Amino acid sequence: MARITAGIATSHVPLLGVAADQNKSGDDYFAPIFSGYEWSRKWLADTLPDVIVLVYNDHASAFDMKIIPTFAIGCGESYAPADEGWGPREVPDVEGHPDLAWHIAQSLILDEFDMTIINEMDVDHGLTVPLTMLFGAPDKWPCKVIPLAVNVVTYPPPSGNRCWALGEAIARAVNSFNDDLDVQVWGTGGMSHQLQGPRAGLINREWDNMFLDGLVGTTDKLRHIPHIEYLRETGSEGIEMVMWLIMRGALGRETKALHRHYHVPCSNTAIGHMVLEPVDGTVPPSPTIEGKNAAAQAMID
Amino acid sequence: MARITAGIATSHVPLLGVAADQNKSGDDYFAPIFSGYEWSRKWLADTLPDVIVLVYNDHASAFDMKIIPTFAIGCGESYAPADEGWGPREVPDVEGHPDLAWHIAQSLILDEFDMTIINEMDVDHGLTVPLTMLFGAPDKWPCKVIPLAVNVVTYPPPSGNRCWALGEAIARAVNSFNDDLDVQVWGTGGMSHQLQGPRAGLINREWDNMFLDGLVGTTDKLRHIPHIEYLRETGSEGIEMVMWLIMRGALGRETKALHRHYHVPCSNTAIGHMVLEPVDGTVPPSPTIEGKNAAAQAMID
Amino acid sequence: MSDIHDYLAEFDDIPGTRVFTAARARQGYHLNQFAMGLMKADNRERFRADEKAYLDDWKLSDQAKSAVLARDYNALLDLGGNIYFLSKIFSTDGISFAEAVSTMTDMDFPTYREMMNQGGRSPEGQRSIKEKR
Amino acid sequence: MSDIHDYLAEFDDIPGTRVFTAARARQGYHLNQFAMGLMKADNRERFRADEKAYLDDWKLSDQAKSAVLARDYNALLDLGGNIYFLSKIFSTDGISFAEAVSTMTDMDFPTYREMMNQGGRSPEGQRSIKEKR
Ligand SMILES: [Fe+3]
Ligand SMILES: [Fe+3]
Repeated sequence: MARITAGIATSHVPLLGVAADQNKSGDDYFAPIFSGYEWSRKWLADTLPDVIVLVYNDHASAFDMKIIPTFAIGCGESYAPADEGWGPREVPDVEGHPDLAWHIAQSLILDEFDMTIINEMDVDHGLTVPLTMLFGAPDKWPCKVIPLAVNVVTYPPPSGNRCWALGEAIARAVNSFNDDLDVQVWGTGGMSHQLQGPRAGLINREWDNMFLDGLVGTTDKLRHIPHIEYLRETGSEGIEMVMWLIMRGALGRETKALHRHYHVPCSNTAIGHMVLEPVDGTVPPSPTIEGKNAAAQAMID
Repeated sequence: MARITAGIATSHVPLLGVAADQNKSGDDYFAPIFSGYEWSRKWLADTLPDVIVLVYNDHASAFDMKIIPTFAIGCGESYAPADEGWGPREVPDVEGHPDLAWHIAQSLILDEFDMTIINEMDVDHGLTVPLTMLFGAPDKWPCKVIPLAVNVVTYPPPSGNRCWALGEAIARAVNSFNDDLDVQVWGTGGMSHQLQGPRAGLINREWDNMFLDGLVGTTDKLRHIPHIEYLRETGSEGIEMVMWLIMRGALGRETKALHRHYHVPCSNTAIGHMVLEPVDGTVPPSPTIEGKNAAAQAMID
Repeated sequence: MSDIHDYLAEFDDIPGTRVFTAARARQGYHLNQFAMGLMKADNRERFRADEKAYLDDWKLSDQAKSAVLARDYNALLDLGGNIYFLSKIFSTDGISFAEAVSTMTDMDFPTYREMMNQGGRSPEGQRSIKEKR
Repeated sequence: MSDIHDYLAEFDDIPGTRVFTAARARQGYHLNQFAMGLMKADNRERFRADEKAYLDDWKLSDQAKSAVLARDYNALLDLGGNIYFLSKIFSTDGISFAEAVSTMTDMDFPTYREMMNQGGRSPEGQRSIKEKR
């Protein structure tokens, strides 16, 4: 059976991809950022999962204004890095895990999540920068990746509560997969940042750290934070943090923090990074009819 | 304020489009089908809504295997008839209602429906045949249409329960729209049909009529029918009937049937058609935090 | 187990029916994308002009190509084809949905049509293989 | 009323911020689609070669065209531009996200960069116009 072994949260600032690709990660500006990932890289070398469910948002790369899915799950074989306006990053293609991805997609729909299934798309910095931060620059990414793209660009994005519940449903799906796989869930984006208008550059160190605190232990208070609070407190792009709640939801009732890193600034953004382990990975059972088929059967018989 | 004034259910067999376009609706084969829509056409002339939320499924026309949205709502200005392999039908373009469509889309996401927003697409027989059946062949469709495309092709489609709940959320959204608009919700597809394999041609008159009965009154038993029952009882394409439950959910606690029509066959399919009126249009309040913002506010203050 | 596995397992119990599950969608991916291509008039022209050459432009197995050439729709379903995608082929051929569908049954088209006119195929005995109902 | 209207109304209370709502998405549809086009190397070439001519290929108002030519990002936001779409313009120009963003504030780039190095803009007084907090 598959199992969720850990969760990782990380910002996905495009400049970090540039810094890594141009070997600048040791520069004065970048060293304090990259050094906060050293522990995680070593830890990952020992606890490498088979598959990462990588929650990120597309930044007007795979999806334009013609189609805006709230939750899109990549069920394809592989994904090429997107050309975001300066040519694609020279990083390896991302290999998918269609078996697990389709299993999760199907399970989520039975659990009444209205998923969009994607079989072909390019992936942008939202997905490739986290891989770079945690794995460096290998010839081939060391594990398979299931992209889970969340709309956090056009309002409204999904609520924090919906994201947390999606995480719980992902955990149920992973737990019911028959192959023996270690699965990590990564939540990316954030922390404080505002990339637009006269208020650009807003950083809220205190709120960001309150959010990091809230990922640990048995509390689920973060799931109830309304969008307006992210906007007021953390800048217009801080809303990306709802994606971390999918990761947190997937870890179950109680978590432990293995590693924590916070740094300001990276370009316009506060960098946050955390490695979490489930202590009690229990998630609620599916409340739906189709999701627990035995009950559905009972209704027909 | 906008309001839901009625619901219409109808099959959307492509052959009916062909028959209408070739002026064969009076033929021996088609007359018994078309005559069942006469009452509705007259009734509609007197009760023409401003907007129809038209629930249908795309039959591999706008969406191919690259992207499969569970629930996609059209927020665009207009939609052209799709070329389904024999050239586009010569019917008018469908005019959208972007104001109401975006209002519904945004409201549904706050209500934790994971909608995909569509701004540009072609619409196939699933959407244009119902317009033909109810409006004939005007130079211009007499009202605006908001397409709501449901995946019922790749398994799993959304559950009946999820569809019903989506209808309720659509009703809440319509009720909170500030302009004075009459809105109908149409559920299309079905009834019994199987278009594939040695079991093709299956028709279950008894089950179909049980389903028609279940749309009327205060019962909500239809929402609990699992997919497997549609498949066993009504053929592999009978699953389209889950889309009728979106219409039914939108009509609220109690409905009255104004008109009912059932005929076998049309091509491979049983034709069902019903006109429903809300008697008690009450729907449950939104259970979400973002969907009832006052509560969300209270949490921050 | 009480989850997607059970949900999917039941589909195998329906006589003469291939439910279009993920497994089938994956198997038939390129076949369905090929069929979808026939929505464009240009592609229909090219397909009609030289079916074999047109098929060679798509990532299809020889088996799939032969089944398309033979219009063997049951074989195409077995290869992961979905009927709404495949319908672009019979639209291109200019035959009706009912005629195309009849080729998948054990009847010829007139017999199938007559069955439909008489009320269609009865669900009796067609619901479940295991339960013989 | 306790619904989408309230939800959206609060966004107007945030100082110096345009939240990318449906209203903005609709207003800026073609502007954002134009910017998205710059993800293709060919289009970037054509845009660089003759910006005006390239802009004429898109359904843009004269106002939007002028704002693109002037790289007036606040004006582009007011016209419904979204920053992730607009970022394809500054990628094409080869300027950094931070520099482009600084042009929307009342600071020049070195001052903005220095503010970021000192911990960024404080949220104090930036949360709510009405509540002055
Ligand atoms: Fe981002
Ligand atoms: Fe249909």
